[in-house]
Amino acid sequence: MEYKPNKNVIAKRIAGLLTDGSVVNLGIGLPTLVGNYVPEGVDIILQSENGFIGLGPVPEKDSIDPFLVNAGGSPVTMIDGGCFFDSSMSFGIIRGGHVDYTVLGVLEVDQDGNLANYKIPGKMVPGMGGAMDLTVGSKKVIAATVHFDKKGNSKLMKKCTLPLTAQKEVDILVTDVGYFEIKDGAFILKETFAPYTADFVKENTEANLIVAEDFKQVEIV
Amino acid sequence: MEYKPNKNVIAKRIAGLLTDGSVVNLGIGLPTLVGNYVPEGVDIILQSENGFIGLGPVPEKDSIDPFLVNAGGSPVTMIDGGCFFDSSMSFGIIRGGHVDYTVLGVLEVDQDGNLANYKIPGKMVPGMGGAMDLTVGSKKVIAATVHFDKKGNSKLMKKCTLPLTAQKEVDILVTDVGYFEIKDGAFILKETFAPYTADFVKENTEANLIVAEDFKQVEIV
Amino acid sequence: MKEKKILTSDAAAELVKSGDVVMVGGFMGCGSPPEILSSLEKAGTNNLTLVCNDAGWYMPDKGMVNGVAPLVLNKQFSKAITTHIGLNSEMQRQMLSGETDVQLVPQGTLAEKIRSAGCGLGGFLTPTGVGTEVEEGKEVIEHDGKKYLLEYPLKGNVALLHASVADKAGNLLFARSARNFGPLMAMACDLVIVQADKIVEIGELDPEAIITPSIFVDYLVQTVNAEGK
Amino acid sequence: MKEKKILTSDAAAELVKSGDVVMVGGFMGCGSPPEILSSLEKAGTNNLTLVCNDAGWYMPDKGMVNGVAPLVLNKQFSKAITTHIGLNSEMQRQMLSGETDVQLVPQGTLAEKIRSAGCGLGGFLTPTGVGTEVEEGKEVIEHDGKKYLLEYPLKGNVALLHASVADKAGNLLFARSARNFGPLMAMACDLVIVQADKIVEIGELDPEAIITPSIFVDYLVQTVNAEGK
Repeated sequence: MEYKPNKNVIAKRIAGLLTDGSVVNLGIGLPTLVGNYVPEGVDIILQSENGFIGLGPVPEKDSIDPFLVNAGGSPVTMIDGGCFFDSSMSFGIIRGGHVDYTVLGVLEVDQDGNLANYKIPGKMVPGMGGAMDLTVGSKKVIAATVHFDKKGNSKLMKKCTLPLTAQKEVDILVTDVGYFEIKDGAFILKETFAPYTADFVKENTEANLIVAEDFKQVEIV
Repeated sequence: MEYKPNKNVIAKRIAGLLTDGSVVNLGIGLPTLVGNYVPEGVDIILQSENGFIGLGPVPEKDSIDPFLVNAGGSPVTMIDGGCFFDSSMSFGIIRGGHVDYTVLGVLEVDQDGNLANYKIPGKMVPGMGGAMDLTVGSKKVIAATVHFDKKGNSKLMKKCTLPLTAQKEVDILVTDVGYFEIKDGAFILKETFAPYTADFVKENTEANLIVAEDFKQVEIV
Repeated sequence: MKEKKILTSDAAAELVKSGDVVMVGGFMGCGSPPEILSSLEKAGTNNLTLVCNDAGWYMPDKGMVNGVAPLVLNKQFSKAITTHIGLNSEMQRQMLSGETDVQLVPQGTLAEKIRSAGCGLGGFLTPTGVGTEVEEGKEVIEHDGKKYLLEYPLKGNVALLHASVADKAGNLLFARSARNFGPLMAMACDLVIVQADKIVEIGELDPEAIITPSIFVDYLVQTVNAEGK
Repeated sequence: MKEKKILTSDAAAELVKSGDVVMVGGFMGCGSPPEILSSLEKAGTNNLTLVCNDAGWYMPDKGMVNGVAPLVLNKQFSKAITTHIGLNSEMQRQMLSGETDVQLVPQGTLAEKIRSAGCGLGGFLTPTGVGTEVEEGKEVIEHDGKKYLLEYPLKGNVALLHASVADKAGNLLFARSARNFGPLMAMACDLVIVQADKIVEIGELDPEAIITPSIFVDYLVQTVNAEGK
């Protein structure tokens, strides 16, 4: 079976996990794509950790507001019913468990739910920004990543090697191969995305892997 | 020399201590009177711990706003430039040292600057309200009391006997007899109010008392 | 953005269960939700723990009865965590007689305990109460030569609040000094019910002026008899 | 209420002294005061400690340079306490080479450290950072079966902020997401200087909508070239 990275599959599946009325924080990069695939009839509220809820779509070029940016510093809009607040309130919302889902990009994630996504010692030192608070504080943490790194190694690790963003906080991992819950020291395979199969995942995983009783292969369109 | 209680003398002298532009919190009761005597040309900002700065005078009967009350629950007004906030901000202001003067009523005050003003065990249990935070957090704490209790005992004590509101926080004591600084375990007599003399204070004080080098008798009109 | 359900005050009061920790906004009644409290009095739900700045006014000789005072008279609280009960003689009586377990907390500490719970903090260090009875049983931590008490968060099951204006999503504005503990309690309770004097469409409120974001609010109650303007 | 003095941005920048801890509002430049920062760059004051969410944008190939980035290039900071420097390659270089002592702090923790200082708290317990490098050298306190780091307050000498509107007393409004760290820094610094795009008379702002009370503000600077609306 040939593997082809596909970020949109990841974004689409994650979008399907978000419940109606939930408060969601989407990280910069891949997680941002999730916003494009939220199913009709599901009304989510996007939180932006730089200080507001009600994040809306990217503005037209001629209506950019220099004072309304997302946590990546890019111009955005606000939907009706949104509101602004300061950073202590923003992280009060995050740390206080008032964000239902946070979707984060990943450098490493392991079978214990540990996450590393902010630092490669001596090489990349951007800083953790809001990622540590988001990972610790959100009700459900969803990690999003392509299934294999550039060398072809599975991203499902036994143990993270990079400095951690947070300890044992990741609940769900969605790759372009499958959807996993992380529980009791194992990746629980809930779905593969056609054409990938459970066997394909097993063959390519060294970490603890359990195929869920209700496992199914699904088609992501 | 005969003693006659006079609350207005206390309020007048305290009003004269407040510097132009300072932020002031006046406790309920006697301290509230201070607001009536602020000299012309001195512009103070009154903080009300239930959630605003810019406390203004008592409203006319026909313009009472049921949602604008002071920390005693009585209707007040707001001056231009005032603003409202929640209780965590209000006590952030207080605890953070952003109130320059707090004026508090007193059950007991001693030579170490200890203050008791919220409780008489088994008898009076109203609760401390904001008094503990105000005493601990304000830059200068001014205690206001008539000089003698109903039994004729001086209110200048060696050691408080009632449960403390705060430890070693009172900077200034103003009675209807004189104005004292509290420092290094003693009441420093700065002024007496005519007709009272330094000798009168000495004769009536058991606590450590020092007459300041720049002591003077003044007339409070 | 989704709309919040609008309940009658009676239906709202039914959501409060015996044994609940109930946070009630307001400062001497200013900012307490009179109609929800009146319904809760009627419902008679008891064994509640009250968290409120004070116990309201209860000075019947002066005709002053407001805030949570009627529920105190009705003996619906078995416990109260509050800063001041000086204007409610019945609460004082219940405390002194041991009928109600009243815990008195400095006002700034109470505000911060509630905020801490809402903000996911595990506690905070405050200089308030050091060297007083408030210190008893608490950990004292010294830092930079100054002593602080370690205070822990305080969560609630239900918050009962009063807003001047809500939009249908649940964003809130509060009237003048009626704001006090409302925005903090909204963050710290599982269920947040707000009596609003005015309910407007989503999008009508200035997003820079909103005090409590909609995500904290579960139910709205439209005030029937607005007492203020 | 007294009016605050209005300074030119050059005069404001002169109030910043070598060695100062300078808190700069803004998130990737949004909410930083461009004209005060430009004057401070011109003044060249150095050996400063920067406290800011980030180091601004410095991507010269894309023409993106904003926030505190020009001062980083100018090597005015010997130390920086910040959450993210990923958009400023020069700051990363200075950190990796050891030229600048950069301390990276989780964003919620930085916000809370500043608020703690402003609010007179001695610190707070946060779950953020437990089991990570952030934990190193910190006290871990367990409560109710959960681990927390004890974090201490962070004070500054000067805050440099950007407001959309100020009244002459110093009450502030902030534009949309430009609010971020501004209201917190205003509480935590000895000297607070605010570049305001618009300055109005005392009494013109709605007292329920004011974000930062006048009592925190020392000086105003009137924006000369407003970039927003």
